[in-house]
Amino acid sequence: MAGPGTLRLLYFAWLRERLGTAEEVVALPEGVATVGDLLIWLCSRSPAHAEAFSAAFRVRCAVNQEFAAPDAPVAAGDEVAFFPPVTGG
Amino acid sequence: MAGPGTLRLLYFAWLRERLGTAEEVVALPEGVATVGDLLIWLCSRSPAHAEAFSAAFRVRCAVNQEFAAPDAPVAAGDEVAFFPPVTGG
Amino acid sequence: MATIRVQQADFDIGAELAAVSAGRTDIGGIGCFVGTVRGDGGDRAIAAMLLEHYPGMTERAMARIAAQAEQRWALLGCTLIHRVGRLTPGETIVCVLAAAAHRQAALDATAFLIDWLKTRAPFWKKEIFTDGGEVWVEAHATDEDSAARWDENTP
Amino acid sequence: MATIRVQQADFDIGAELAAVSAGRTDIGGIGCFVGTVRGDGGDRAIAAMLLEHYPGMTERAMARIAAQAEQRWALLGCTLIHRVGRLTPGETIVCVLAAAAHRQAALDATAFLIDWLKTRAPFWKKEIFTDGGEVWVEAHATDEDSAARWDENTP
Repeated sequence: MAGPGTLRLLYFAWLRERLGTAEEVVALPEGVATVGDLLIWLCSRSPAHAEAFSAAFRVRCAVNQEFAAPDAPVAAGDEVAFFPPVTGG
Repeated sequence: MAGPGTLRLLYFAWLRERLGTAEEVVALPEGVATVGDLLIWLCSRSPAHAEAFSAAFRVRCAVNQEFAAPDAPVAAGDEVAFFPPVTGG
Repeated sequence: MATIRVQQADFDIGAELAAVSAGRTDIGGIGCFVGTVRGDGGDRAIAAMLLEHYPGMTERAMARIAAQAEQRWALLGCTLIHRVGRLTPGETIVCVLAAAAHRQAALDATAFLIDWLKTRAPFWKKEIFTDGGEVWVEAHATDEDSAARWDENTP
Repeated sequence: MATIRVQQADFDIGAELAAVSAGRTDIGGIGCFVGTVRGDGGDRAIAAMLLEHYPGMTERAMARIAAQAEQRWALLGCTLIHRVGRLTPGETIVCVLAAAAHRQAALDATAFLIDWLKTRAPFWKKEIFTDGGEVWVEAHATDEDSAARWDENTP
């Protein structure tokens, strides 16, 4: 979990490689209440972000280590992870 | 395989126990050309045979170590095995 | 190509798995099923299970079952081991392994191998109870149903 | 109750099978699936597979998958082991075990465990080729289909 008023964002696999970072802590952006809101905000940060998050395969998300749909709520203190569809096994 | 003019008969599991024998060599009975013919002949040998071969579960048969239906041919020299439905594994 | 064994002795499943995949890099998945002796036969405690078989025909039937699986699923490895004689609760009775390039083939072939081994190979089980009684295990219609599904559906 | 492990090191499947059944006489069958690294990625030879995961969430997801299988099939034992890091062709990646009183439950639970592990636990694979190139493995729609069948059909 992140500190007060912030979100901990994690990126995995090719999403991590494209963004050039595995983890960052950001202040909870104004107006962001769901995963979908957060995705829109992330895409607005830079053309590289927009391209990474709209890549051929839909990006998946987990909030506090549970899979989350775009309408899942996010709040300050959450750990939010983005990653490609999983390919283990 | 049995010798000339004879059949080698094998019995397994409870069929072996009921008949009191695991194996015998018999002269090919006259008129016996199929597994079904052989079963009828076997049942005629004694009340114990008749009871064993008509037991609750249908007796299965193999001719020369291949599963065989009642209409499968038997001939002198064959090895014919009778047994209950299999229960391995 | 398949490994077929009928034996009284126990076996080492880890070693069998290693043998199937040794030196190969084309296998993506290995399915495995291990059957063991349970200690309860309804309401009577089981002291031992006696496994009888038909020497000669048994190996022939097992080889045929393995050959069919190898052909249907293009298996890269296949092992069938069945124990015979007196086995006690907790001991292994049977082991089947199927190796393939992809997981679904390995899993389907594993189910096929044990389904057919239970219904198309000449083995018979007798339960020996702790009270001294003994009963031949009866064949289950459900086993025959499980086996028959592989007749109709070719993968 | 289930054994859940995420590790770089290899594992001994025989020992895992023995651990599941140790001291028990209520198990009738154990199903097992072992996934291994293949050496061919289409037309390019694979030098290694790199397995990435999400520490914390991975164990949580695996525990949930195991708990669902234990409940659906009344399992008597369940083991999920997934390796991470750099693995070379022929090495094991993953192993699932499911022990039950009867064979069909063990086999069905085994298929369920690997289907869900492949689609509902946060692991990602990257293929590293002998020519120096590397490619993230893409998710297969067929894997999602295999996993989804367990949503609809309760055993």
